[in-house]
Amino acid sequence: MPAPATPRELLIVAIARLLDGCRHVAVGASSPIPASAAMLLRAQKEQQDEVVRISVLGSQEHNFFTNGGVELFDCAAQGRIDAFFLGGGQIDGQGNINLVGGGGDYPQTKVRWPGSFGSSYLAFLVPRVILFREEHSPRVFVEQVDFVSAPGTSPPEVYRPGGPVALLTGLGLFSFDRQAGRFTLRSVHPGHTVEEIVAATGFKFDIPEIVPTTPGPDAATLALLRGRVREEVSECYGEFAAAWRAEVPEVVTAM
Amino acid sequence: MPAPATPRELLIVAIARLLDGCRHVAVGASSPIPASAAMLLRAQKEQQDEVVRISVLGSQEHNFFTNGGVELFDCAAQGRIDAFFLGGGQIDGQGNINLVGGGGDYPQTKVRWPGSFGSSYLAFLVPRVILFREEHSPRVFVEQVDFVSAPGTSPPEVYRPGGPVALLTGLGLFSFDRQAGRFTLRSVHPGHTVEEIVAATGFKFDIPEIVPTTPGPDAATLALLRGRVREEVSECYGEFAAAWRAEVPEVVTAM
Amino acid sequence: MTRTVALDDLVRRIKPGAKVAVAPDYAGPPMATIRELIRQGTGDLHVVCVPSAGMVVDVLLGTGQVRTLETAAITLGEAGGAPRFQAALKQGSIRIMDATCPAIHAGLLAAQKGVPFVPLRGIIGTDVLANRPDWKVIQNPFADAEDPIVLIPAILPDIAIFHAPVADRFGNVQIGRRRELASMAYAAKSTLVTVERITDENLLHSELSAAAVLPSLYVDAVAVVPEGAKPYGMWSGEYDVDPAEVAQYARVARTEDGFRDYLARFLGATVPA
Amino acid sequence: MTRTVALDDLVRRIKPGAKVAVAPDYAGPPMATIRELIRQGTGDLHVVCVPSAGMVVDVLLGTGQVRTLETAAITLGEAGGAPRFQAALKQGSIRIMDATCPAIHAGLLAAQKGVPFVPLRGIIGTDVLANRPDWKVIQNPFADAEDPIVLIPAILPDIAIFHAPVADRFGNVQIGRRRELASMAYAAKSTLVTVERITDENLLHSELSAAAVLPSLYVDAVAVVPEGAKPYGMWSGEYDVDPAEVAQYARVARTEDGFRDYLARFLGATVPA
Repeated sequence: MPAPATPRELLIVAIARLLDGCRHVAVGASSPIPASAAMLLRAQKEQQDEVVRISVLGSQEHNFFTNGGVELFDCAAQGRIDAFFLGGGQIDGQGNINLVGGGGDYPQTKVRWPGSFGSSYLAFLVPRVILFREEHSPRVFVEQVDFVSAPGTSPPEVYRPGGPVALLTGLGLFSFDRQAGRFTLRSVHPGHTVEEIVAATGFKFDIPEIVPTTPGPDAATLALLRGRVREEVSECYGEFAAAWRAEVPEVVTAM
Repeated sequence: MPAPATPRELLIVAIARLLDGCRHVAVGASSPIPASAAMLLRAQKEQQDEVVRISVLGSQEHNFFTNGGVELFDCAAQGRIDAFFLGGGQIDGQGNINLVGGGGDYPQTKVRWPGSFGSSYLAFLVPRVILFREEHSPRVFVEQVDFVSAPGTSPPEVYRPGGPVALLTGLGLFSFDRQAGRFTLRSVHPGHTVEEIVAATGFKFDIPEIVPTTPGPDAATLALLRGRVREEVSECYGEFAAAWRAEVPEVVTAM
Repeated sequence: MTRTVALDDLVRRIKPGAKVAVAPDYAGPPMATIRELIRQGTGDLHVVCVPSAGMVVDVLLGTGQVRTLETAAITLGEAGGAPRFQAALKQGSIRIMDATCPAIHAGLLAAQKGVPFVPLRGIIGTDVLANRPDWKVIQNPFADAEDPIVLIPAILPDIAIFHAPVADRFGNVQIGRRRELASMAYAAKSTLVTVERITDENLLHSELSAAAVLPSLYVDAVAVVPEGAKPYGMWSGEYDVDPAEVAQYARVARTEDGFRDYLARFLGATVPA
Repeated sequence: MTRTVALDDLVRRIKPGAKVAVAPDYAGPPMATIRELIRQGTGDLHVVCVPSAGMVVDVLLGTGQVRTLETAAITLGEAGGAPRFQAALKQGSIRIMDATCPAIHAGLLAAQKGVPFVPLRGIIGTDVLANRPDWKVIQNPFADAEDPIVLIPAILPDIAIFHAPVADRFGNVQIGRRRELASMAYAAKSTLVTVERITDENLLHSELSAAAVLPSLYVDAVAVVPEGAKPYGMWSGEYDVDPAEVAQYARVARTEDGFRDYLARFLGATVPA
């Protein structure tokens, strides 16, 4: 029996599930978990003779662009990117994200984060934007962000083929309803509870009567993860792959 | 004594004079005489330690662009091109040129030429547009063009840093006044007369009291022309250079 | 996913009514693809020249398969005027959308950027503009004084076609500094490329060779057709333009009969394998 | 005409008050140029990050020589937040023009095209837009229904700076597929480049090497500064980023004193000839 899935492996598997059906997934710089998920999806689909393309920004190996940094954004506008990941120093219940700063009056905020990067654009154009933040706390998940880097929803007259579809945290998985502009809790990660999530979340969200536990990987998936995927990830994210190997050293042979 | 300047050599020298002061001259495809003039200017300025850059469209050797066909136009918009050449199936007295067609109703004109190419743009943006057409006849130089590929002048509210400054033909040289929108005859090529030009021109133009003969090249210029310039031209325009060599075979050593 | 296919399969991806962007004479004109397009009789095409064309489009015009032609020019260069282009206009058998080179580049750029339009200087006061009701003039919103500026709407080709020297097994295509080929591909829904040969080397593998590459992300199908640009030349040096052939075409295609004769030979011509 | 000059002469071309476009960490960040800029004390700068930056701009911010900062982000990546950027904002000592990556690319594109603006999708409803009174929202003139769209005005840098692996003796510079470097140069009045080395080969001579080149037409001066991007790496493989150095900077520069100490060492550091 292999070691059970670690929390990070669970996140990778949960994201891979959200990516099902995507042909081209783009991953930002310094995003090892989303990158691992995309690589898992690619490995899984290859077994069904389907091709998944992955662009990892900042990677030499997984960079299929030849037109400079703007190509990712052009590609998104052309409808050639199916999924992208966004995080935030703050995320609120309407799906707004804040990558700029909080507390006090902008621009002299108490906390300053790097800046909006491409979020103010990609959140509009990529069909499947997955919000991902491991830290699940009331300081991250607030009622209303202090600065909108990218809005969760837009009025109907605004051109917006894309937007957030889900929020994954270290505690659970939410879906996002773009019409209603609200999150619904879809599953709770093993070892956590709905109550814990409610307490750690600064915004209101919908809770169905039954909230299942986030399913972990089956044995075949786990084998792929700790074999080929971890190998591929190490090309882009050496330290991440090394830490992962330290946590669960064994490689399981796929059935 | 070298053979006297041929009519084409005279044209080359006349154009080189119009280009004096330019740092970057762009030349369209199939334009051996303008290209020769630009190369003459470059050779002359080199002797004064000044650098003239020449871009010959369609040339492999004299092509400094690496961003596709659009780069010439971007370059012009950035103010990086000082001079360009335009011709026309028709040219009228207001400096309008027609590269599309004449006679009958557009688009079913009696005569159809290739099309406007970049003229509708470059005529606005290049400071020194030189109109050049060897055939000097009433069918070319008309009172009013049948189709305006590029206008000679524009109303003051239209952004227009560039425009025509001169018209050179097989018979003479005109300057163009962008304020007045009129040509003035500046010189008549050797062996031709003002009366001949008036008769061959379908539009009205100003004639100063004294119209000099277009000056030919001095001995040093002629030596440069038949030496280095002809050599350089042959890289782009082999047939043109061969015909030139057949006409005046000798190479004169510069004094 | 890029597929390496036979030329006839590649061309079957072009459907009647398609808007097709065509590479210019100096950047790998898709002569082999056009030849097969004529063989297959795909009609009702909207051809966009990027930004001009020669024999490639003139031959297609002669077959009557073009409904609309959007171009900055059609010319046979030194060989003179394009005879079937001139004939089609005289007969009024095509809709012509006369443009100017940078406007075609601008329309493709708008498509690349996923925006409805881009602005372009110049053009105001031309009959090019007067005959393009699809172009608009607005007041520059950033200017205090009167400042009219033209807006060029996005050109959205269904298909982009060109001939290139090399593709790798992944569908990455070498385009050198002919970046209009990338622009066409970015703008088009689907890009079909013929190449001189396939290489085993991954063209994206080295940072320097990558600079000359259109990534397979934009390339839907590749067919190997040696000498696929002839009688035009390849910028990569495989062969030069054959001016005698272009001149002969220019001469014989002046008459409908002469064109028919030429076409029969042209279609019959087999391509060295 | 491109001149090959000493680094201090190159940097003297940047005048106080200049608008300076700076290459990002992944495309040859101009660390040597910034170091010399700090030495010369050129101040009152308007820095445009293309489209983001790290230590290169954070160090400059720490010296108080930046008046205005236009950027999509400032970050030290894995090493965490940019300390002098955060301090400058807290003190209100700079004017910040928060942007989003494609908007900076769009502004440079407008400059490249010589147009006052280009449109860009997205952005509507963000506080990025709310804090950029220089951006405008108009109704798309091509739409029948309501369709607001953002217009980004041209960004017109006086100077563009980056570090590249190689230039030739004519001033042609190898940029590989880092085409943002070309965009910066097209947009800027003047482009100043440091390189690892000068080659005798004409980089434009071969069609394939030409695809990786920014032509000298856009390059005003080149200075040879080996390791001119350190502690960042070069995409061309000469050296990798030194994460320990960036992390150390991130740590010590949290305090004004720590930054001063670091700066003294940074400025004292001599560059291998």
